[in-house]
Amino acid sequence: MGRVVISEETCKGCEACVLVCPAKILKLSDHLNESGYHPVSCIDQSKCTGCASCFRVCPDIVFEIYR
Amino acid sequence: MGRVVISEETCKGCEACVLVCPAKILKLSDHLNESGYHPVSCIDQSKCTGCASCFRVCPDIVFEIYR
Amino acid sequence: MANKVLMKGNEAIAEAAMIAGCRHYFGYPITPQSELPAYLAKHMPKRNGVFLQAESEVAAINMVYGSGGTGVRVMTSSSSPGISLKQEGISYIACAEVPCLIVNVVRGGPGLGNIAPAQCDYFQAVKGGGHGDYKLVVLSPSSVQEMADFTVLAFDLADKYRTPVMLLSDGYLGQMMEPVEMPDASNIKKYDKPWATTGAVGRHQNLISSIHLVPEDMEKHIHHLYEKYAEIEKNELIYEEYQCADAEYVMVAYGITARICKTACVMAREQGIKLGLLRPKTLWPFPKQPLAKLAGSKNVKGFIAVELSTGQMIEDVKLSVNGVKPVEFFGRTGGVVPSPNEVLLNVKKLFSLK
Amino acid sequence: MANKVLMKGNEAIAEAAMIAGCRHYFGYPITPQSELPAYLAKHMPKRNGVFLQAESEVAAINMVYGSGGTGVRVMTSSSSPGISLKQEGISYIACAEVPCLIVNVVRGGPGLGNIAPAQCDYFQAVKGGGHGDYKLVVLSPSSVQEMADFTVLAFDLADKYRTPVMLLSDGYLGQMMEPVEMPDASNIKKYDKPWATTGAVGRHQNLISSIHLVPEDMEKHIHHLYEKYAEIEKNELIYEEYQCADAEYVMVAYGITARICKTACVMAREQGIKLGLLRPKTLWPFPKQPLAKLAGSKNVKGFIAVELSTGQMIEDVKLSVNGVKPVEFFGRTGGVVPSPNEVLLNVKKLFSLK
Amino acid sequence: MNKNECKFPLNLVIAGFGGQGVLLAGKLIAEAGLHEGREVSWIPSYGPEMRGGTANCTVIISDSEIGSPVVENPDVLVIMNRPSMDKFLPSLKKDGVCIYNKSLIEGFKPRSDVKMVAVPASDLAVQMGSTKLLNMVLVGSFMANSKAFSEASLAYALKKSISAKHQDLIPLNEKAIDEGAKFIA
Amino acid sequence: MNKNECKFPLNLVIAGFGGQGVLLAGKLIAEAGLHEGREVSWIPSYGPEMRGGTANCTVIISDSEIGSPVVENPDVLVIMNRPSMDKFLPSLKKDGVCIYNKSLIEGFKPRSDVKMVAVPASDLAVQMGSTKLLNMVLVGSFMANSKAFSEASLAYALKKSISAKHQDLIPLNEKAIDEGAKFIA
Amino acid sequence: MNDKEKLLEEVKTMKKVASRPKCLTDRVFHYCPGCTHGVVHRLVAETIDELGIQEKTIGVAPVGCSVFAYWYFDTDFSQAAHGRAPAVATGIKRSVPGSVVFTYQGDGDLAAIGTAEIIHAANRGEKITVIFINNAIYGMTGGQMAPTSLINQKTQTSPYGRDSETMGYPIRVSEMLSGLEGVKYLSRVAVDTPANIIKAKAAIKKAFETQLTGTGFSMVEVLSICPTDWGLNVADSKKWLKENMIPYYPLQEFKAPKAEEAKGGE
Amino acid sequence: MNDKEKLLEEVKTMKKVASRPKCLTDRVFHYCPGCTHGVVHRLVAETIDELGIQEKTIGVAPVGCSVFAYWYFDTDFSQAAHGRAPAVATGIKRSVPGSVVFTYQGDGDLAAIGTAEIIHAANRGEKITVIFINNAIYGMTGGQMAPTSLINQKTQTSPYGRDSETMGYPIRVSEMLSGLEGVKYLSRVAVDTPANIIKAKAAIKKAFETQLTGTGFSMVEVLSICPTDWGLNVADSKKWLKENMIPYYPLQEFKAPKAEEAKGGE
Ligand SMILES: Cc1ncc(C[n+]2csc(CCOP(=O)(O)OP(=O)(O)O)c2C)c(N)n1
Ligand SMILES: Cc1ncc(C[n+]2csc(CCOP(=O)(O)OP(=O)(O)O)c2C)c(N)n1
Ligand code: SF4
Ligand code: SF4
Ligand code: SF4
Ligand code: SF4
Ligand code: SF4
Ligand code: SF4
Ligand SMILES: [Mg+2]
Ligand SMILES: [Mg+2]
Repeated sequence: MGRVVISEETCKGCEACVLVCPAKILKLSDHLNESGYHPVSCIDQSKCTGCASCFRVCPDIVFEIYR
Repeated sequence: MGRVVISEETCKGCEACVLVCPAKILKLSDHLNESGYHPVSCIDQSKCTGCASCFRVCPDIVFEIYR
Repeated sequence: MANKVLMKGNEAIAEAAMIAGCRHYFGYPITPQSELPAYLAKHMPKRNGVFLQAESEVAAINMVYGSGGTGVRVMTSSSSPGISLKQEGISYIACAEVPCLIVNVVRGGPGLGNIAPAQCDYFQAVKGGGHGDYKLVVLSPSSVQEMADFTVLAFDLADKYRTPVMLLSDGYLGQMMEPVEMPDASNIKKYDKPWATTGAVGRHQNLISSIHLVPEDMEKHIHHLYEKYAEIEKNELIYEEYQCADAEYVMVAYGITARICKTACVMAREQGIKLGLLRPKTLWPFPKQPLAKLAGSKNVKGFIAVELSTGQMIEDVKLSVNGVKPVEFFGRTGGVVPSPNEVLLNVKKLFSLK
Repeated sequence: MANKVLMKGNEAIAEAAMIAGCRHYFGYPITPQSELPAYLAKHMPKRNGVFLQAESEVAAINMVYGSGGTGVRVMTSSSSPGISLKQEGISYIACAEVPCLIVNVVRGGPGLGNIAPAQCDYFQAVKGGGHGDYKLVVLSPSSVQEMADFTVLAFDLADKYRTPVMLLSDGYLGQMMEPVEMPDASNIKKYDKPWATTGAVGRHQNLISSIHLVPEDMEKHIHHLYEKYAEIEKNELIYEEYQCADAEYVMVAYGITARICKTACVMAREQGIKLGLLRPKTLWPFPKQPLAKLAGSKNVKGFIAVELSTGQMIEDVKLSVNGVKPVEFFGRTGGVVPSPNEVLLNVKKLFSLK
Repeated sequence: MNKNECKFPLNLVIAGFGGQGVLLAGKLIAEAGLHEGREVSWIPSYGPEMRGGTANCTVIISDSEIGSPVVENPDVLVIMNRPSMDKFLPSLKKDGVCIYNKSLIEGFKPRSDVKMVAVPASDLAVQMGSTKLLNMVLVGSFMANSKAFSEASLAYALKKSISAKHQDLIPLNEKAIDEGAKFIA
Repeated sequence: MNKNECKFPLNLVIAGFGGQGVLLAGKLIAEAGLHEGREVSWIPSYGPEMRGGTANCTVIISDSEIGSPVVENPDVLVIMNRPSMDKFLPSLKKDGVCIYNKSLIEGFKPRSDVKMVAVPASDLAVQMGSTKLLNMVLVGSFMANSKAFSEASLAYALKKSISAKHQDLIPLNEKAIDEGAKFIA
Repeated sequence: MNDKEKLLEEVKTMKKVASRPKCLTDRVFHYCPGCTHGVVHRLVAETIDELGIQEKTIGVAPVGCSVFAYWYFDTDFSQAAHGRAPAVATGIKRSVPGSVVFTYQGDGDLAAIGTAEIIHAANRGEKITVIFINNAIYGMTGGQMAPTSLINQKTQTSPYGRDSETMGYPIRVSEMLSGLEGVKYLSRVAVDTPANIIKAKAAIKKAFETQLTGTGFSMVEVLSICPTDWGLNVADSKKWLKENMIPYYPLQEFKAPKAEEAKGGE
Repeated sequence: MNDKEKLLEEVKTMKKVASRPKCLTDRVFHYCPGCTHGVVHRLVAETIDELGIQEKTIGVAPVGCSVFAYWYFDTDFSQAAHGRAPAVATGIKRSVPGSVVFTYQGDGDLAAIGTAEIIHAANRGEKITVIFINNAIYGMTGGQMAPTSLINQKTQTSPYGRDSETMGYPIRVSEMLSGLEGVKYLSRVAVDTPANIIKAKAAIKKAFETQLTGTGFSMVEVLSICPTDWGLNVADSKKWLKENMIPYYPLQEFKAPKAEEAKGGE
């Protein structure tokens, strides 16, 4: 069981995390952040395994992972 | 059977040829050439095999070899 | 205007070089001149030319040395830090009398600095950034049209005098687009190069070299170079005077700055200030005589060197004016480019006009 | 004279550098300065210092950049072509304000040229051979004693102003032996370097850098550099006047040439010619004011720049004299060194004296 | 301006985000001007701004030789995003024209001594199928407002500036230009 | 010169083949001069000549500050081989002294306005066991002729200039100096 | 309480297993979306944290997209001229022998203009760590061919694809360096997948550890993506890396210090 | 008739089996007595003669003792800046594709300052031939340490012997280049004995032949002596080469073109 805390403002919407999340619970939001990107969001924290794959591939250290 | 023609004036007396001549017929002369070196001379052409070892090691292309 | 094409200054150089018969380019990427090699990378293969990205600027300038030594028209281009790396090679090229074109699209320096337009490599280009006694012919375009025209001129001078020529440009001239009419290929002059290292068929060795171990020989060779330079000074000076006939104050500016100054001149006249502009098109040879003449004129009360630097060309202006009239300076540096209005305000301030 | 030692100029620099506390040397072999690294290779290990032969001059100057950035006293040395290769690095060092000593034992150029004494790298040293707006402090010794003394001075100025200093010497000064009294180690001043990259213990990052991407920031930094340079010009100019008090003709010469000119002065006086000599010890800052003052004096009828080049320093002489009196030139180049008699003959010819 | 004839030289600054097609818009305008026999110059911002995600360019169309290609106080602004509005509006000449992308720019302080022309450019673009058409919409608005060149010249410029393999997009671009122009008319 | 006192400044050029110890000879003389509290300078030929197999150096010993270390017309020449004689004799000052290695130098045209001092230096050296002592012989002759410094000063210089591991050669060198001096006396 | 607040409440009782390394500043990376420079920065920063060497680390930034690396690492830093980082690092390490010095260099910087500097620093066995970002392109200057660009790769200066006949071959730097005796740790990794990133981290840590033992030179070559200049999105970039780069630049540990070689810490 | 005249009469009826190559000028080499630069010059000259390429050969001289190589070869020549001969040769060959271009470089020139140039010329597969004289020293400048100087070798700049800890290791250039794909012929030879000289000649000839086939880069590393700066006589120099250099720099043919790779003459 895990949780991801997402720092929306630093996300650049590159989708690297979306591609690797085994639980498929990450997707880009429709809204823009201040830098003009669609930030990622977690659509179902309860499915998060805390595997930290998202954290690993994220170039902008947007995630904090809890287990 | 061989013969070596030596161009005394270009010899620098380094003895490289003396060291390799299998017939041991090369030695430095006592006199100096114009550049101030003791040039090599062949003390017994009749023993020359024409092997060209002297020619090969001579850095100054002092020899011509005949067979 | 049918034959005018809108293009970037960097591209105009590249196209003009090919028209001038240049089929050999050696360079290393650097901003803000990247469009130049990019253009050649695309077009050289189509024209059976050689575009080679070297491993460094040092390698590039030495490839130019080798290539130019064979008699082909060859060029390289870079921007400030890259040109610094080429200084040893440039000194060799000047000494060995290898004709070639070196383009410097100057950016803000010293150090890594930035990529904004600047004119802070004037000393390096004109006084000799490399070691020893030598000169480069230095051409200073101030429009995209001149980027093309001076490229052709540069190749011609290089061959005519067997000497390296530098095109001293800046980030804005490299990046801006203007309509340009490409020079006519049929006007390109060809030069015999019996000295070139092309293989000694039916003759003895040709040698490209810059070593003269015996000082007296070296001095003789340097005197030969300087006689050539004297010829160039006599024959090849080009410059433009703008509203100088009745000018009381004369700005001296080159490249992009000269255009800003031109607009400042127009604005000054509107305010009743008799401001003129002398624009050197050749930075070496420098328009000494024309400036001395202006200095001697009754109208002229003073000069202002306007540069994108802390003041480099001003020394040549002062050497030309030789104390006859005051020479002032206005400049911005580090990549900052002043507006015409800012120039005019400063001219007025320097000479206490209102 | 018990504490005077007969040594070569190159060795005197090396020994004085160690006395000044320099324990880091990075360089690449080149004639005619080889005795300098050879001496340090021998002595640095004994004094726990670092002598490192780099793979090239380019690497060497960048090692100096890294090393000087940590706050240690560091130096490099080379001769003309090698100094050309260092131009990018020098520009970085000046911009990033890294204190260090760069020795140029000038030889005949351009190109590979030869290894005889010359002064043809003046422009490169004084105007800026690298790109961008910067200055080097340039010291010009003219004896083996001064090779030592100016080395110590160079390290002091470098640290005091956080700026690179060049010692501009020549083949003769490097190769000749004279008695020299080594500077006293106890007089060496030490400077705090809170900016140095030594590891951020109990503080945030220190940064050695030359990039300022925003033009306005870059300009600000350049202005900071030039304020420093203005300070140096105000405080650190040194020069020598020899028989100038009543001189009608003043030679301006530096380095080995100044000594030849001194003898020419003596010979001139014997012939009733009032010849004097102004010798800049700092080439940058240049003795503008002193020259201007001499130019203003009633006695003085003219100046002669005497150089081992085709004429480079003469421009600074002219800029100083500013047209008030004539400035002539006599020089030999390519490694040729004139005798005092030859100098005197030419002075007489230039001013039609007999 | 909104009059029948354009007064030259016309100094224009176009500014917006990096991806909004600022530089291409400027190039089209310059090409169109050139096609009518005028002197033109186009100078881009490059360097730090581009990395920062914003871009701008300066275009001059003139009847005579162009001096400074650098302009301190433009006659016309074409503004595509909010940061650019804040940066450039103060520089606009008194009585100048500011054409801007109303869809993305809100809550700024307009000037009363210039003419503010609000075009819902992004919205119009999206309606036409792609937010990327936004620059074309504004070029159309600029043309209609300034009358610096004819529609035909712009069409010519468009054909010239679009690479061979994208020529099929020309009709769509032309439509966007039309929409932008219509909005002014 | 051949008088009781040496007149300073004394300008000396020593020249010969590369292996003849030209530079060391000059260094000894400079050291000896320095030991007597005089100003001295030593300047070698370097560069093309050295590669060509010849070498020379200029030594000045003076009572006051030395200006030019480069000398056009020396007061004294010490010449070790024939090519150097041809090269340097013409430069010798009128009334100057030319000390030369008679063993190797023959058939040149002497000058009548200078003093020619012939020393069979190579022969003397070979007699003492090594042709390498030739430079010491000539240094001795120079000392005796010029009286530029005392024997003791030269001995001091010798000790200083010879590296630690060759100090055992000092007596032989001193002997060669003596021979050279005796030849003059 | 909104979702975010709820989440923050919830995680209070949980263990934080991954977060921003301590030695990184708060500054948002200037790199393009998806660019793996950011990933490698994090791995280096984690290593510095884990080894507890922040106060003695001195970084050397190159000229390349990572020219501003010093914005992110809160350690002393020197910004080097293009290609010269190994020389600058040598100068630093020789002057502050107790420090930990690393360079961070792109493939243009290290494998083109800086060829001599990297080879000789490696050959001298300089006690520094080099992080070598091989993205097969010149990122910063807008996508010119790098010495590591693959055959047929289209770039600004190889618009028809890299042709070995005129432009030579993609250069395998690690293979070339692996024969040098001064090199004590050398590895090639990739940062395309979580698994590879874990391996990359391990390699980077070993490289720094090698430096700490004082035995010699260490380097990690990191195969990276440049979506911007490759003209691909992140997914396609990673695919391209996997399908084209890894086959040509096989991932492997070329050299690692044997246990007995370590000289012990400093 | 004196002895010499008799000899000359005698040999008139004999076959001249070895003599000065035709493409060498009459000028006496400026090298020190015993220096093997002369031997290698002869081998290159013989190769040019035998291949009949004098009229299309363009040599590139380095900065080093062989800076005046052009005094001796009666072919076109370019004198390059220190280390840059491969770049100069690239410029020439790309401009006169039908020519045969060779560089002649010392170990300071090629393995120190010119590291980047040699590696990238090799990697590009430039169709040039490099003669690399490895004499483990900087000859021309009076005996400083070269990158190829051996451990413990005393030189002007390693007066206490080369110490790997501070000065790094003798660099094996051929081994380093052998992995590059552009390299088509590569061999290390020595010129200490008649037998080795025969092998050296064969290697040099193969290198030029490789160039003539137009397939890529060719180089021969020649282990040579420098009696002057080694401070040894010729006999001891050769002994030192054999006993110290060859073990560290083993003689071998690293690469030779396979028959099918040749593209045929030009
Ligand atoms: C001497 C010099 N030459 C060229 C440049 C221009 N330049 C800046 S970065 C760069 C290459 C960047 O590519 P790389 O090293 O691969 O790093 P990346 O941007 O891909 O991370 C170049 C050529 C420069 N700044 N200085
Ligand atoms: C840029 C530059 N740096 C240094 C030198 C000085 N230099 C001349 S030759 C040489 C090295 C010669 O050694 P090597 O290449 O091994 O050739 P060798 O003389 O041994 O044949 C050096 C350092 C120079 N001429 N130019
Ligand atoms: S920790 Fe794993 S499961 Fe949770 S969001 Fe990240 S990748 Fe998905
Ligand atoms: S990987 Fe990071 S930057 Fe990219 S979309 Fe996911 S959270 Fe955002
Ligand atoms: S050819 Fe052979 S035998 Fe005759 S002299 Fe030469 S080495 Fe001796
Ligand atoms: S090898 Fe040649 S130069 Fe040496 S001694 Fe023999 S003949 Fe003379
Ligand atoms: S250009 Fe490429 S390497 Fe540079 S930041 Fe963007 S994606 Fe990364
Ligand atoms: S110094 Fe050495 S390499 Fe140079 S010529 Fe003399 S022996 Fe040969
Ligand atoms: Mg890259
Ligand atoms: Mg060597």
